[in-house]
Amino acid sequence: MNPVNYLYLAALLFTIGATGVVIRKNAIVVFMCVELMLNACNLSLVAFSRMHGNLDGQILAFFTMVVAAAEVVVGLAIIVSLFRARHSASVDDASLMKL
Amino acid sequence: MENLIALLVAAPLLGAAVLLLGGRRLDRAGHLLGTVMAAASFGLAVVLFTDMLGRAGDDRSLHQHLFSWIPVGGFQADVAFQLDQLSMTFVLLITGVGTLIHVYSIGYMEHDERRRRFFAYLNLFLAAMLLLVLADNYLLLYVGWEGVGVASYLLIGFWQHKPSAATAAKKAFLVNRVGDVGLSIAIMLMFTTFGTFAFGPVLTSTGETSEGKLTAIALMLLLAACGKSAQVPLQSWLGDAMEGPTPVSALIHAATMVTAGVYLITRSGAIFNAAPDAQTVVVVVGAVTLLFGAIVGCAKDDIKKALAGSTMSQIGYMVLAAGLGPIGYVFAIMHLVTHGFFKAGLFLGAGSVMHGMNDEVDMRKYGGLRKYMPVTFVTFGLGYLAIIGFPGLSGFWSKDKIIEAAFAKGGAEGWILGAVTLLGAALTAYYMTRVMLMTFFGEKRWQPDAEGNEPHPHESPKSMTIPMIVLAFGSVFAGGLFSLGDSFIKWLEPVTAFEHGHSPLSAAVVTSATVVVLLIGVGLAWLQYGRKPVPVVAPRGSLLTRAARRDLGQDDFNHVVLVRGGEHLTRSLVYVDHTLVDGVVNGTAASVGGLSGRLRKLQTGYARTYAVSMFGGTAVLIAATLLMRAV
Amino acid sequence: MSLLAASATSTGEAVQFWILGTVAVLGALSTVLMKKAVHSALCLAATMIVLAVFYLANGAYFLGIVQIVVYTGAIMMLFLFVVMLVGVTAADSLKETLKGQRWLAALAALGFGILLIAGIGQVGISQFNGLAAANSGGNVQGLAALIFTKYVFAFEITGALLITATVGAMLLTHRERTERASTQRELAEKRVRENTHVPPLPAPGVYARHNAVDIPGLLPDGTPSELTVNKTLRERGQIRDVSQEALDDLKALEQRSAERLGRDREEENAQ
Amino acid sequence: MSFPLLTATAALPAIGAIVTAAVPAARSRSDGDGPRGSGTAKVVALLFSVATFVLAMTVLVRFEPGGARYQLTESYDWIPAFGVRYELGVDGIGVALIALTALLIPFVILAGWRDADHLENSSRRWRPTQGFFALILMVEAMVILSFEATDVFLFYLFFEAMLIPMYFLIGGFGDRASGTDEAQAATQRSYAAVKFLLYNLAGGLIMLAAVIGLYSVAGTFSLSEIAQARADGTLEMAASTEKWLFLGFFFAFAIKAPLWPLHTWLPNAMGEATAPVAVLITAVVDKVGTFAMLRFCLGLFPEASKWATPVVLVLALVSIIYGALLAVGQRDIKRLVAYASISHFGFIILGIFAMTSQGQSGATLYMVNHGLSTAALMLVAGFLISRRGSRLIADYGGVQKVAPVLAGTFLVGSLATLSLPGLAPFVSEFLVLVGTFTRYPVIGIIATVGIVLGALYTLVLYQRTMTGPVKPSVAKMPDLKVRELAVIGPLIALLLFLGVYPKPLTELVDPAVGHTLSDVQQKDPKPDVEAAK
Repeated sequence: MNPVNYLYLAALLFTIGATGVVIRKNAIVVFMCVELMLNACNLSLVAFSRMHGNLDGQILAFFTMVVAAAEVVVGLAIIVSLFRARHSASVDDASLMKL
Repeated sequence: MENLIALLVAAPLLGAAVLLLGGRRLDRAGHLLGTVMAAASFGLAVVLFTDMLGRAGDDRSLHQHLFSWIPVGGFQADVAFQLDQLSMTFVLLITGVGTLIHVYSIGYMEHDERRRRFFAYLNLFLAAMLLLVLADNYLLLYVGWEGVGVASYLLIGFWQHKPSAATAAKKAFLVNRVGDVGLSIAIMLMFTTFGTFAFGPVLTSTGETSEGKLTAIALMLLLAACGKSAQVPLQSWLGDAMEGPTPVSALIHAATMVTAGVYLITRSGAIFNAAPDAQTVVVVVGAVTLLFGAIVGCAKDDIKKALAGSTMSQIGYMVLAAGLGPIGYVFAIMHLVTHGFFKAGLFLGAGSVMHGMNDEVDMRKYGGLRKYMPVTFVTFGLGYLAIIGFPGLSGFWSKDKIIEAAFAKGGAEGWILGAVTLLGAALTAYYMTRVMLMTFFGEKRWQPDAEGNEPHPHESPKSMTIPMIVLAFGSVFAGGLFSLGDSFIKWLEPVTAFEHGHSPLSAAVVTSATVVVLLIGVGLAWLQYGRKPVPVVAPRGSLLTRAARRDLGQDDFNHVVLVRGGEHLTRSLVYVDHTLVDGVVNGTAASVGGLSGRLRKLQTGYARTYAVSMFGGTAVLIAATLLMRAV
Repeated sequence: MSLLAASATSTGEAVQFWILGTVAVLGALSTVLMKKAVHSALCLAATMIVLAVFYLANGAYFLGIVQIVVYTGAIMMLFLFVVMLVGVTAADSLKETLKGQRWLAALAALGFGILLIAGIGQVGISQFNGLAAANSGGNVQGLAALIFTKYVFAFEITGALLITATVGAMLLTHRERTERASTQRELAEKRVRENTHVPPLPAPGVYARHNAVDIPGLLPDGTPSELTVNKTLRERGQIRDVSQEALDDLKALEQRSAERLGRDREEENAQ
Repeated sequence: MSFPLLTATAALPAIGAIVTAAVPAARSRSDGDGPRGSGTAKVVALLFSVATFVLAMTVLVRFEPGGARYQLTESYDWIPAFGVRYELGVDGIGVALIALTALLIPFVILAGWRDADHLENSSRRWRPTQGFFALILMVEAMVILSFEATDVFLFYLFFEAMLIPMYFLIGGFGDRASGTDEAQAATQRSYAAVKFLLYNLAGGLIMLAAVIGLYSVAGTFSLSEIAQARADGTLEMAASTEKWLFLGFFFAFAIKAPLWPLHTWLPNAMGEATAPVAVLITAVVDKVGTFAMLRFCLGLFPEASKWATPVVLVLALVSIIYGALLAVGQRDIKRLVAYASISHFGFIILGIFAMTSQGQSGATLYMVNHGLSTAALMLVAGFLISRRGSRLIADYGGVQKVAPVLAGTFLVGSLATLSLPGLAPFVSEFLVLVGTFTRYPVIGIIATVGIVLGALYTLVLYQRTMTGPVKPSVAKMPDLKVRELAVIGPLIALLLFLGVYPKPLTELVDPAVGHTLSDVQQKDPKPDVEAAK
């Protein structure tokens, strides 16, 4: 097997994640799908690292994780405050660009 | 001596400024100040005149350069004065008659609360008129030209509370403006042709350019003259201008301002001499106006309007004479001066009559006034005799020369012009006799007005009668004085040039013909108005009479074509501006707005809609990248 | 290509890839398609663990462990935490409300996926280098050497990012209490002043079949009164509406009594 | 480095604006209905404007008409990355217009002394008086800087920036509505303000594109450097590029000026704004447009200017006639003056593009004189309107009977507007006509029709408002007050002085016009008589 298969897998997962972002209404699930997309990217980065034979790809994946962590923290906080204001976690309810 | 020239203008100008700025404090002394200023100007003119007489004929022209006015590149306009015999003649006429009319106005305007302002305007007029005749270039002349226009505007509309006066003032200014366009185009043409518009250089270098150019300049000058001198086709304002106080009519619309056109043509003689076609037009205009004014004058019942028609007609004589070239210039000016005397006298007489008749102007409500106001009657009568050309009086000398000159034009033209001038003389005799008979003879025809005030005709105060007497003297003797030894011709010849016309008829024949037509005219008038009583209500009259009462339809034409047409034009333009010009802009804005409204619907506000478009966009980007690689 | 280049991995890894890869895809699909957020979260966790294994298989030992500890352990727990906070049973319906969204999503997904995969396929890499050399001094040491030298700036900045994110999250969720909490007495006085609910709120389950806290009491006309249910339950939408059942029961009761009365009347008539 | 006089002249009103805006709103007076202590702000604004006038006069004195083309120059790097420099300098035209601006602003402030009063108590707005006068001073600063900038980018900046205070002046401060619905007036006002802003922004943005285009062609924004490059022959500008750039600049200036058919914003803006602000628009701000045509269109794109001349001349001619005809048809005093201004701007543009020394000197003089005459007419009209509370001509009649001084000054303003000889506008109008006539006789002759129409609309206005029987609604109208006389008296005096003795102005302007003409490589046509020799 060739490590390129990991890239195919990553592409597939990314697509699934992106589709999820688009079709789900629950903000938390949307967020999870975003995480899925990030993970798919990480997988491809790791695979690249292996294919190139150096660790830079892994470093990038590492940074992605850090950024993802920060993003999750802020994003979930937004979801919580949105829920408080609207009593709903549906992204479609927040369509007025104001609270 | 030449340094005094500016003072001629400055004195009345100062008077006007002081009177206008001085406010109510000057109300009591205002008229005296104004009169003194006019008199000062006259005194100065006399001083200059005596000085001028003391010098040789070709050394009489004085120049005074005050300052450079508009220096831009090759365009050099100076404020500079030129006093030669022609200007001198005018200066004396203007300041002399002007001062008399100032004196007259003291009495005439005595009960008007705005008398101070009246004198301010009169002074302003004198200053502008003097500027007009003293300027040494056309642009400065233009300043005076419009200046007298404004003064005339202010004075015609002096009783502004009367809508008719305000309208007449506006009309006079507007019609004059049309003429002014001619003057400004003429100046522009001179500038492009000669590079200057000062009298000296322009008038001496007419030989260096083509006749076509000169004809164009001359025609434009003629247009200006038509405006100011109420010649056909720009004559319509003069009749309405009689809305102004009578001294104004006497000074501006009889003696001085309206003759400015004649001055302009005479002054520009060199140009006209070199443009025979233009001269022909001048003669035609003069001849037509001569008859036009006379016919209108025959039909009017308003004493001032009848006199206005007469003025128009007499200026027609002058213009005609000026159009004849060197054989006529001198006589045009001579008639202008004598006319200044007798017409001012007639107007002042008319004013005196009105003064005694509660401002009634309809001659049909006069009658038999000779008993009530003898001084007025005598002075008016002398003026009357002068204007109809009674042998020996002023009008006879000047008018007779013009008729002679008209015949001397030569050829068929000469005969036609001669016939026209003779016809004009007959008409003059007719309508002036009519005025005379209706006013001073016959039975009294006045009745109490609606409020029961019956007019009590009385002689006017001294301040009014004295100027009338002085002018009557002028009417009687001026012409003879001028003709004595051809003194006037010799006086003006260095400026205007003079040639003796060779008339196909001898002078004696012309003179007797003149006397004959004069008698015919007087006789006809007497048959109609002297023999039988004058009806108080005007009869319907013949078609010509009715047309003449309506100024031969010219006002109707103006109204329908210019006023109505203009109103429609502006109204439709306002509509166009609002709907079309603005509409295009607003339409663009509206269509952009509409498009945005459609596009706005794409922006649902749902994050997922945006996400899907982003997703699709990424797909497109990838496709594009792949395609680029494939290519 | 360096000398270390290889063209295929071991068979064991291939087997592992195909089996776990299937699991990962299924997990991802379930994340998207599960109705309840909790289930989605669990499925995502499964996928992440599979990915961790793949990281290990690719020689990214440190990342593999971090994936399990930080991602699956911490971040996914955070997700669950929020899911619990927002409401476990607040299931969002899978019914699509935006017109054409599904079709567009499907089109975009298909286009995107196919193009991406086609793109990868087009590159056609047949050889790879392997990490043997890079990992020779130990994966963690290798990473550390890079992080603290070449990427030290980025690393420092991530620190700032994390701090900012923490502060941001606090700001977003923290609610300052700007006034003293009202005492019970004050609340009671306020109710009297405003003349709303002067007596205590009605209790749940009144006139209903049950008196459980999540069943609203019925109003005289048989409709449920939401006031009777605890606010928290109300906001979570966890009200069991029994009004219809109750009305049906009432109807049945009336029916039965009518029948009985009718029978009695018939009996009387028969007599 | 000598004292930066030009910067100071522009900075003083800007500082004045800030100080005026900062004047605190004093407590209400005890009697309750007087305006809250806004008098200080007025005095401060007036003092600053007068001080600016003094500085402008210093500029005028220090400027040597026969000297270098741009004088009193200042130059600093500003954004070196794009070669933008803070470059100031004035030529004779600029000096004349700066003097005009600095002269008019004190009168505008004095005339608008009570324009914001009615907003003080009746509205929730924040310190309207301070705002009104601060905005006026701000406009002054921007306009002066536009006249001074010799860097194209710098000019563009101020050209656009002056829109902001103007927008608020038009939209925020209207006549005190009496009889008409205040809400409706506010709607019309904001419509006018938005229209003004959109028109001018549209022009400005197109000009920005042209400015950037110019930079990409010339590599610099500096006028002097571009002129140097052109003189050295190192400036490579294709003919088509030049035409496009010219159009971009000209479009913006034609809107500002305004030239038919881009004029429709002006009547709205002038109609809705108070009279002093209307004066500010037409006498000061719009002058930047015509000034910029002279300095930038002709100076930067000489060939394209010549290429466009026939079209521009025809448009100017249409403006003259069209503006005058529409003025005749107006029922609103201020709109009438606005259309009259459109006609006058037609004359200015005609003079500029006739490309003769008389035409361009006349156009420059026209800018100054039109400023004075329109200010005189419009401010008196404003005094009139403030007395009766109506802008409709039909609401007046017989005013001269009750307020003779007002009527008299109005008449002088009217006569100046119709270019009566003896008053300043005549000199400029005649020069423009002569300048046009020497090169384009037919256009010159048609333009003289404007003279007649000018008399028509001013005299009709005077007749309808001032003469005739006294209407009851104006029967108790007071005559001009001392403050109003202080505004109008000097203006009239200046109109008279410049009409009789315009030489100082022509001497100031002539060398600059000579430079512009040499930019476009045009010489005055020779008179026939000389040409023949």
